[in-house]
Amino acid sequence: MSVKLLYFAWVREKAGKAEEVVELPENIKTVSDLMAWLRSRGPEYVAAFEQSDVIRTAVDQTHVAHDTAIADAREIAFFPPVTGG
Amino acid sequence: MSVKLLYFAWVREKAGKAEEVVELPENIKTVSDLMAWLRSRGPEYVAAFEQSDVIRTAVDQTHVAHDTAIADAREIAFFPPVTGG
Amino acid sequence: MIRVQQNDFDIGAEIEALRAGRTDIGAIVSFTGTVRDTAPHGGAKDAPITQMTLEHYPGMTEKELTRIEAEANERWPLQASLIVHRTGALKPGENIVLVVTASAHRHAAFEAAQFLMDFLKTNAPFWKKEDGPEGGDWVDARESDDDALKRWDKSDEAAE
Amino acid sequence: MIRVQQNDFDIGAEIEALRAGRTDIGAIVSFTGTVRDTAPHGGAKDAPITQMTLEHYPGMTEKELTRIEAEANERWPLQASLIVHRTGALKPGENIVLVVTASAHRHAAFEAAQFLMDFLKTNAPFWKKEDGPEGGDWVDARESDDDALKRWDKSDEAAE
Repeated sequence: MSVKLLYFAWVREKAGKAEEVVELPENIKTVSDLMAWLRSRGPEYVAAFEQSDVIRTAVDQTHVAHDTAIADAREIAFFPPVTGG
Repeated sequence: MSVKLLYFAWVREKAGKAEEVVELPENIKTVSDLMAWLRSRGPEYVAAFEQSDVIRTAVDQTHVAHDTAIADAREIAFFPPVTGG
Repeated sequence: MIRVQQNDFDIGAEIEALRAGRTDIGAIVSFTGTVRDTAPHGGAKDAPITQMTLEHYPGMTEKELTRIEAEANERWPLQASLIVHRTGALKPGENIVLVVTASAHRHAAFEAAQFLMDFLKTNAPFWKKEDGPEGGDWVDARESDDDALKRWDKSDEAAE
Repeated sequence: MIRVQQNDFDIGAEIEALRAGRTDIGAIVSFTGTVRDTAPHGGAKDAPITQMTLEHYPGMTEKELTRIEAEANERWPLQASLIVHRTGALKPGENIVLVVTASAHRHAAFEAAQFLMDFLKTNAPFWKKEDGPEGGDWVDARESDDDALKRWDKSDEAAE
């Protein structure tokens, strides 16, 4: 499955990119799986996803929990807790 | 004792005047005494002070209760509950 | 700062004057009360109104507004505050009252603005008369305004 | 109505646009969030800031703000509402966010404005970076903002 990943704020800075399109292995079922897989891809991802419990996720622009299934997702975003307003 | 009386809103309309200066008899000690004395002065005052429990009073521009002593007051105002804002 | 005036006020200009040149403010809340074209006349029925007349007690009004504003500044860390209240004849849609509060934090600004309005509604000597097709009526004070005061009892005050 | 923009907004003009020609509004509340010149950096120390940069998630931001505004309009009888949020580089004293609510009654307008801010603070995908003499720091989310949400739990909601 091909999916677009977006990174914001310090997740973006640590990952060294704002977005990318990746081919997900079959065994990646949830947001947590995806974060673990990303950490395996290099030190910049280790740095970005080190504090994985702090990172928030949106699947197709909707906030989701880490145990959410990502089947059929087209766009998955990772970011720190929001600080607008 | 000479004191200035002020009337506002429907108290003013019923009393038929916005203000007057009166000489208070010696036996008028409290706001309640003053309202009773005013009612004795004519039908317009009876109309104005009929619902005396609804009427609010300020002595020298400070809200007071009806049992407040009015000794040394220079200005006493009678009005309905306020409705600004 | 407090002001009682017949003329209209400019909400944007008042806020700008309050904040001009300041960089210590984080939150500005404004409340504007306006004349509605209908009003509940002492019951469930809504009556159309064509004009509202605001009477007040010159001297005491300013004294009460000053007292209320001082109380708000004592309770919340405000960088600035403003109360402007109009008097005289007003048409539906026109401004009646403006309250502005500025603070470092939003909860203080919001709470202080609500406090100012709740106290103004129950303590400042203003009286509204509403004119409609069937004549004029003095507006009755509302119990809900007295109830609104209760949440500001010192003992109930939430820690900021 | 919601808007995300780099340009500044004019508080007075936004309020006027919202109320223009209307005589059914009784209460208008505005909240403006502004950039402060100091900020607590994850602790007690206040650090001077020279610039703030607002990053956001285009697309999702608009979706979240629309959702939050719809929720407020469902909970309170609002005649109008507005959320404007800026992005990009902002200096101390500049506007960040504007929320305006208009209702027949003041409690609804006040509560809806606070609700909008509380939900925006915790749900809308914006991130602040503060630049100071010692470099830039992403602002940490505050627990107090999460706490502020709790009072809007449906079960606790006070009757209007």
